Amino acid sequence: MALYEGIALIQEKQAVVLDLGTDYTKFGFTGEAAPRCIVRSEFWCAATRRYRRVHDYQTADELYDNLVHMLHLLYFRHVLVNPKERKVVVVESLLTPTLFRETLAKVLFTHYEVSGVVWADSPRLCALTLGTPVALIVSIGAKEAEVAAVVHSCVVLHAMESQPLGAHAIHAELRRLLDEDNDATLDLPDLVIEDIKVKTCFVGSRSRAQQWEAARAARDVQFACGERGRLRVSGATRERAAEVLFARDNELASLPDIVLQCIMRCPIDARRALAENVLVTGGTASLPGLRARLAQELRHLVTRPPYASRLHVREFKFHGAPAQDSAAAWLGGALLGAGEAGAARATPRDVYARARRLRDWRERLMADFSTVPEWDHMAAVLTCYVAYNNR
Amino acid sequence: MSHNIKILPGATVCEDCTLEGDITIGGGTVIHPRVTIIAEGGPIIIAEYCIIEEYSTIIHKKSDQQENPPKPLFIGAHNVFEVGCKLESPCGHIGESNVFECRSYVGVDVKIGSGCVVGAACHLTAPQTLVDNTVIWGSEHHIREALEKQPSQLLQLDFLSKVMPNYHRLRKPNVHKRQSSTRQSQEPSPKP
Amino acid sequence: MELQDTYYNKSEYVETASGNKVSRQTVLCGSQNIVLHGKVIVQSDAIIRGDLANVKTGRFCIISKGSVIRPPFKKFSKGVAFFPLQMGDHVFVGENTVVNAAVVGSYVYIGKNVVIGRRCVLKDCCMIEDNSVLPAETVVPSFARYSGSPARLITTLPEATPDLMTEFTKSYYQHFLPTTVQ
Amino acid sequence: MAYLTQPDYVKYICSCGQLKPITSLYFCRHCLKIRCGFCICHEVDSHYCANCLENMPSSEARLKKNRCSSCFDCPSCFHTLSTRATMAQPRQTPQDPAGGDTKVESKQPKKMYYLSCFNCRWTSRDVGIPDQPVASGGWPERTNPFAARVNQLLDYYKAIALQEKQEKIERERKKFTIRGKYITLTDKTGLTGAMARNIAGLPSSDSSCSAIANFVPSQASAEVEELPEDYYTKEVNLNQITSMPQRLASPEWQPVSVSRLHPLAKLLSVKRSQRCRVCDHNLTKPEYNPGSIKFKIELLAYYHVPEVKIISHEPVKAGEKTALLLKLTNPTGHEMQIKLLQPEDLPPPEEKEEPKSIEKSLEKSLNLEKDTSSYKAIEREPQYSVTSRVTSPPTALTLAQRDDAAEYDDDAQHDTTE
Repeated sequence: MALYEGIALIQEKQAVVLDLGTDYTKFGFTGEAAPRCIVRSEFWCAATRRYRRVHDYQTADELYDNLVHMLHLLYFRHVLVNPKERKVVVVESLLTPTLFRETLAKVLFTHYEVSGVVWADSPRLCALTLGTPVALIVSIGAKEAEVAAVVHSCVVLHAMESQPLGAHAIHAELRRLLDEDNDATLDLPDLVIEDIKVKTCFVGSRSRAQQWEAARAARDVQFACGERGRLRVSGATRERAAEVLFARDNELASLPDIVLQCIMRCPIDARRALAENVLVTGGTASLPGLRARLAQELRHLVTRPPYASRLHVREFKFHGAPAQDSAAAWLGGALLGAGEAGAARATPRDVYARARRLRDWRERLMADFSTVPEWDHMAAVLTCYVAYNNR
Repeated sequence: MSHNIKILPGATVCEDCTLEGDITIGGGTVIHPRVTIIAEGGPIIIAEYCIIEEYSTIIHKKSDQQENPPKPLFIGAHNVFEVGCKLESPCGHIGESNVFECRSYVGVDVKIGSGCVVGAACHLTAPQTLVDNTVIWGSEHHIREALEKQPSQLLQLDFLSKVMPNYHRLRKPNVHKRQSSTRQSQEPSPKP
Repeated sequence: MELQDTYYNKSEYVETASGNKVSRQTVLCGSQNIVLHGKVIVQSDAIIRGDLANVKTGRFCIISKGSVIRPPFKKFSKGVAFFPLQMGDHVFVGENTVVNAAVVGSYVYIGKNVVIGRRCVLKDCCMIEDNSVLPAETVVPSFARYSGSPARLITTLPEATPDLMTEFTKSYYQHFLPTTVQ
Repeated sequence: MAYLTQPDYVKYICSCGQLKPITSLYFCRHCLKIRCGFCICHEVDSHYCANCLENMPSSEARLKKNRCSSCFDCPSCFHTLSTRATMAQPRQTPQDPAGGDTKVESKQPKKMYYLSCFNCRWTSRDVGIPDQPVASGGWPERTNPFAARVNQLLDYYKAIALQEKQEKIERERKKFTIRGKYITLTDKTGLTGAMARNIAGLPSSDSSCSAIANFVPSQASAEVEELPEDYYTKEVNLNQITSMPQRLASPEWQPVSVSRLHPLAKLLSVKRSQRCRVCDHNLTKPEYNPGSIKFKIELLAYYHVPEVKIISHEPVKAGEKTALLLKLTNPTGHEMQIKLLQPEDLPPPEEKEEPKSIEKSLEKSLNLEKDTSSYKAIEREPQYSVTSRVTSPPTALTLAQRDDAAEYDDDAQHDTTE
């Protein structure tokens, strides 16, 4: 009986993997090494005659419509498959609003009539791309930086940290600095800001940031900007735009701080392993010099209060995921969905049709673990090879 | 407005054009119908083997800080002005082998090197200098540097200069020797 | 909304036996190489370059003011050849638009201030929005709606586009009337 | 065409509650209901390349990752690349030993091809791709730098899943062994496991074991690549750095430097057919030929539902009556009776339908088939704000059928309200 099930699953068509980010959407097939497309999460809205962002919504109905349009674009313009025939692996943050999840489920199941959906959280998927039992995932996305510890395929939920330190924070800072550089309120569109960031900005080393007045400033750049003419992007701006991620105040809410706090909240026996298995991912992680700076900051801050006394970790080691920074979580989804295990974990359509809602991880947490098949399975996959590794 | 239009032998200039002021048109250049060239701020010199297509406008604008005698607007050889493009310049120098694509606009304070392409419908208004082999395209004015120079249009010129006399009334060349070196001394043209 | 009547000065336009209405203020170069297949309107200051190569339009085409229809050239190793330009039925070309295409299919709507690059192929039933730029050698597939500079596919057209275009060009022709009292 | 160039003035209520212009509505002949793009099911009908307009069978399209084999997009501006020919004097390559007879041919200049963009003037030579002797393809392909590692990971996780499954089978079999003797017999020979694997077409356990055994988890390193010291002082050449769209156009590589841009094989397009979700009949089905604009099935509302156009209207003033001139057109070949109603007089959606469809859905969901009840969820109340009231003529209007004989059917009825 079980065997025939297996055959059916193997012969099933490749599932699709959807990572619907705030700025960019990654979409492709399971079992492939990279997404088929990385496109902006926006679609052409005929009524307003402009591109509309999926994440701009007021009501659930609006979000429903946005998602329908976006997925139509993805299925019929980029990936060119019938939605009905395939299962979907949804890569989501653990902090995705319930409204968003529920609406996405509704769109997938009722509008696109997909046969099943696997809901997978990005930290564990990122860990899958490494294959290590313990990993500390620092994912810097568009809106937020999230730090999550994955220990033997479980996210240490109470240790999870998140701060609004993503691309949007850098954009806001860059916007401010550019206005200063050019002595004008430029009010540049987001895309131009992003372009300036991508082409000119970088993260300087810690020593430069410390005595930043003394350091020789980086070169200015004259950025040609369409009909606006040329903008001056000073060397200071290039270097300091991303400094917001590392700016410390009393709340200890900078990027290195939340990494350390996450480690600190984890079980004591996992801390050292976590620090030695850091994976920095997310689109913003591709900013030149960011990884190096984060490493320097971590090594420095851990020797300072409040961490020095409570965190006896001195060494930090970093992984490189076998994917581009922005697609690491997606790749995890592609790996997960490729095995038959992934397909087996899918919420089938008929189950959804009956219950009309999804289980949230908070519920799962309350529930007895063994009764939740999804959770159980994931744990099994990893414990199994942890056992092997310990052999 | 003094009309002093010099057409060198080998140039093909349609009659259905508006040419005003002191204009020199080099040999081998083809000017299609409905072209407007106005030299109000000083002479315009168009070198050899240029193509100026329909509805193109080249104006040598008058400006306040004009030198006396006014400097000519010199347009190098092998430039292509495609349909509906507009070039306004008080003075200056346009290099060689540039392409001004359809409906492009080059404003007053733009200096253009050689081998550049101003993309279709690009409006260059801000003061800037285009270095050699710059390509500008799109509504966002993307810029890149081309590896190679723009290919010359000699073959097209050849064809046009053969075909156009069959269909159009042309202005006759009125200068029979090359004298572009002496022409600087001609009377200043600005009208009061 | 229904189209409003457009009036023209009767003395300005020539109406041919096949119902073409051509302004006298146009530049039709090499008119022996230009074929307008009937009920075509060519408005003032339009240029059709029949001298470079043949230009053929279908029925019910509208070529608006200031537009330039210009056969494209292609370079070969031995010389340059201008290609004939073919246009299908029920094509609308907006004001101040430059058409350098090789083929324009039927039921095509080209907005105003558009640049259609050399040797583009516009298949039947497509739409280029106002102020777009189509770079040379673009192929616009059927039912595509292009916009921007450079123009990109933004959305698709409804399936009934052939009928909509037919109705539009026909009613444009019907509403293109000479001024009665002067 | 006014529908495409003007805002939608007249909107129809679709059976799902959406307000749409008539051009984006369909009419299901089997349900006799208006449908719209939102409440029908879209399906991929055929794949084709929008540039060369060649069809590609879907199996081939899947194999080629939905990309055309002969057309390329510019990696710099995403416009279609053109193939250009040049006459190349073959270079003297003395270091090429395996060219005995090719050298004889290479006396004459050979035609060589390269790719070039007419929009931004990018050429394949810009990034050092050698010219090709054939016009179509042969362009070097790149492999994903992470492909090998990703395959390792895939094998590893598959192996784990398999192992786990086998353990499960084993466990279950052990339960049975107590009861049956035959199974114990075969079990001793170790047949069942191998047989089962054979039947299932699964790889033998050895290979899955080796996949697990040979797997090396990712190694973390303490060293992080730092920016080179001259990074700060170096002049930035913006023309050499790629933009975000340029990077994301090739998700596998995401090149940072312009010199790493490669031609992008053109993504295919699809023709879509559309299907009514309730009765599963096709509403539109395009012809297979990519260049064709014809449809095999085309059940558009435009051909079945009276069209309403506003001819003219006066500015609306509070408390006053103004004139609104409407034009109604009957597109069908049958006479049509039309009555104008007030919004509140609209008959509510037929209640009778309701229990029937639930019954049907129950039946269907029991059969684990398509579940119509779920689709009910997306029906909405139509939303419109009413700022004025139209006084309509009380009589029913009769629209004559479409007169195909008249070239210009302009004789639709006009109706005025005051």
